[in-house]
Amino acid sequence: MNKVFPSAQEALDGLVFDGMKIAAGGFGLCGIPEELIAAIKLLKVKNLVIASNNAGVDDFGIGILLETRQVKKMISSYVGENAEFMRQYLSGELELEFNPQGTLAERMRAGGAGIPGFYTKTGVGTIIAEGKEHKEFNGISYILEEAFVADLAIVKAWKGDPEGNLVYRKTARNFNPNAATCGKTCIAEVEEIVPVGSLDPDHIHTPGIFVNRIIQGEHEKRVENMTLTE
Amino acid sequence: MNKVFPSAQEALDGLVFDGMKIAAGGFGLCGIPEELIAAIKLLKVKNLVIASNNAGVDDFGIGILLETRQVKKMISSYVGENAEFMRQYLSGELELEFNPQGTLAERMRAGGAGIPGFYTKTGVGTIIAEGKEHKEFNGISYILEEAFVADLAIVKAWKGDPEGNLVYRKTARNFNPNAATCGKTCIAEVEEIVPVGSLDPDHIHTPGIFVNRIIQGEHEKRVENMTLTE
Amino acid sequence: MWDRNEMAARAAKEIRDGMYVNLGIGIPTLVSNFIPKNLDVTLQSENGMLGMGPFPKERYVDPDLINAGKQTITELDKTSYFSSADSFAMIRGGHIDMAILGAMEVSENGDLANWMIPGKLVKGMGGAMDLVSGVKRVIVIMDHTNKKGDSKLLKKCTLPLTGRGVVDSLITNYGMFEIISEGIKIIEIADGASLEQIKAATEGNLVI
Amino acid sequence: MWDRNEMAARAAKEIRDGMYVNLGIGIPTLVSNFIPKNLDVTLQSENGMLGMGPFPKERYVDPDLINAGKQTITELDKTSYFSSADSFAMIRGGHIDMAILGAMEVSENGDLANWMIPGKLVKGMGGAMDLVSGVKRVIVIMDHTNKKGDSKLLKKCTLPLTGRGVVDSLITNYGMFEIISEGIKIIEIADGASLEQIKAATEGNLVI
Repeated sequence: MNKVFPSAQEALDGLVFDGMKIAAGGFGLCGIPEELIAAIKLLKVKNLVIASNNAGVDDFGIGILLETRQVKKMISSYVGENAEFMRQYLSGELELEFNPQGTLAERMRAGGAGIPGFYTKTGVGTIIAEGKEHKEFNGISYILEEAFVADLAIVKAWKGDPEGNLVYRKTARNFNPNAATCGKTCIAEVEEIVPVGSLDPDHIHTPGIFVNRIIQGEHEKRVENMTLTE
Repeated sequence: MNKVFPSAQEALDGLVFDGMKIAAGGFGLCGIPEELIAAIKLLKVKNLVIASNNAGVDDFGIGILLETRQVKKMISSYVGENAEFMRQYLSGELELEFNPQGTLAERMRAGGAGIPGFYTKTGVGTIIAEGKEHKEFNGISYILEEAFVADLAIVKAWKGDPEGNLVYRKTARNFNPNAATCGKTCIAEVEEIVPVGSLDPDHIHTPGIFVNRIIQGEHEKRVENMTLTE
Repeated sequence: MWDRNEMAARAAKEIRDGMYVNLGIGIPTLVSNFIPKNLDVTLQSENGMLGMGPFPKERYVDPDLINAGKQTITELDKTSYFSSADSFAMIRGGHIDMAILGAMEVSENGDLANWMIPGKLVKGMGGAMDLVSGVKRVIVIMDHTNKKGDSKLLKKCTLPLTGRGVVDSLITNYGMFEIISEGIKIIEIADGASLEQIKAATEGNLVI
Repeated sequence: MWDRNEMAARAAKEIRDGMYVNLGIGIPTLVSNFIPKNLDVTLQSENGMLGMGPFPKERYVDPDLINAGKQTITELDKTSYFSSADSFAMIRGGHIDMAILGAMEVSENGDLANWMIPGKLVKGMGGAMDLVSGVKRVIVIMDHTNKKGDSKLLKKCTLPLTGRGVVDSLITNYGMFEIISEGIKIIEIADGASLEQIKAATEGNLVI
């Protein structure tokens, strides 16, 4: 199978529409699908609902879609790095649903795994639990969290092959494998497309079945918080 | 950290007791913890409750614990290869809880992941669903399945290091990574213990945190169903 | 009347280019022999493999490489391996396009029984319940009648179910059928079989 | 009175050989500087890493290698990487021995507030809610009072909670405390601090 597309914009062709739900991989600015985000900006789709752990910074990552007011709602665990986000949120222009980080990751995994809901202790007794079903298991209280299914998943990997098999690098893996599974369609951008057969089958992180389209990109890979020793 | 033990029997020291719950990796006779099963037989613990996809054959795998009547109950998805199992089950000596294969794997994962229960469509409308809570999500009916937590997980990997990091090989991976997470303690047996640092950190399947003890073993790796081309 | 190979060949005609397919044990395994070479089809094996290759020559037998029927197999360039939980996440999550399975009974509303004969056969459902509830299209291959000549296409299954309303299509020695809301619709009659034969051998409601 | 480093050093004394530990952002990050070299401790970073190494020299900076505070870090021989879902399976499943976190308020029954000031600070809880509900032992490091001199050890938290009854131990500039069923038990008083000072600065029920 050859799932390779020549560019992010071509890979997005026919897959974007106003009001769509998007799941994006990445943690902070690490392992984010830079080119796909940039292409979504160019395509000018609006009212996006985006599940992504963070919202980028003002001029990079998901942040660039906030700048253009393309985002209606974010589902995130932490958005502290984005001043424009704060402004839009506090002025009521932007909806925000906070999910605990592990709950967000598990909601994506569940969405991809045909599990419509799961119970977790995370958030019990907090505002996160308000309005959610509570249930006891062995005398301990848990809340029901529902799966997240996206119209489109956008992920960034290190290497990929034309079958869509993906390998991630270090902590740039993060939400990407989980996001990849929960999209009705998934586009992966990679640093290098390698020939089929060159990835060790024991070490493929995302099997090709989850990936519909794949592009090779140029990645800035911006460092958010450079911290050095000495 | 050095989690290496000299033998299966020494690795089991202090961890086994009558009536304990065990989660075992393996699919058929592929990727089973051969030496740990043999050592459990020698230790003569009784009334075991074992979650394992299959029950081995009469003289290999979990089958050897059935022969000695050490097993009180099996939680499995398929036990068709074991005549002694059939005999004990049909005569009422052995309890059996059938779990759909995916439900069993997910129950183990959930047990390791702090998820006490999850919903699945698998088994709805069948005897598997009897007595289980039903719940609708988006108009579709699902059943609640509960996590499986074991007193001890026994798994087989290909390579492991003294930190307990594990790498599996081909389809011998199967239930092993899931079983490893759901044990209060986990013992891994591997074909080769390699020095810390020799496994690629991007390609470790089971991080050492899940493994308490590790042994290097000699594995028969019996083929259950040799099927050749031509 | 179709034999085992003809049934498998008919099932193979349902497979489209680019599909991810799971084949059950028995006749469904034969289907892989009939997939046209020009189609790019990926076979999933629920014990944790995507991209299943053919059976090996003897010198390539690897005990760490088996399919869900515990048969020795080979890998391909595109192969990937994963855990059982990940494999069934793939299956349950609806990522597999088609499953082709054997059956003991199918009802006119698509109920499937293929895992248990109470008091007789205690083997287990394996991955069948997950497959039928998760895979996009479920095709059953089975003989139209049992050894006594009784219909296996029933109004209502008599055996414990594998799934309720899960069968989409059905291939028997008499032909190809589809489960629609009105019942079992005849799509194709096998060479040498007749409509009258099918009517006589089918207990469930036939739609002609 | 302990300063930031002394609080971090006191927390480090709670760490035992062989532990898996998650350190939060801020003062908790300093704890790693005080873990005795003879202890074999493994640091988890919830963005998907076990076996976190120190900050890099400039030439080893790798944008693909950051911790949960988005700081550049390094790997060790024992390091492994995994997805966010797997990372929180590890956390939620109780496999991490200890989490050391910062806080805004702690109540006498161990409630923790450390993620939100309504109308003011909208950053998010990140992984904090998962950590406090999943990790075996939760230690909080914070100043005993806020800038206005009001106690942060309260009868009841005023801010939205991160978790209910989740704090096991507490380290402040005044000393080390444990949450027991009767309230906040004094374990150790910092050099230069007095019992009277602690009493005056603590709103929640103190157990002496």
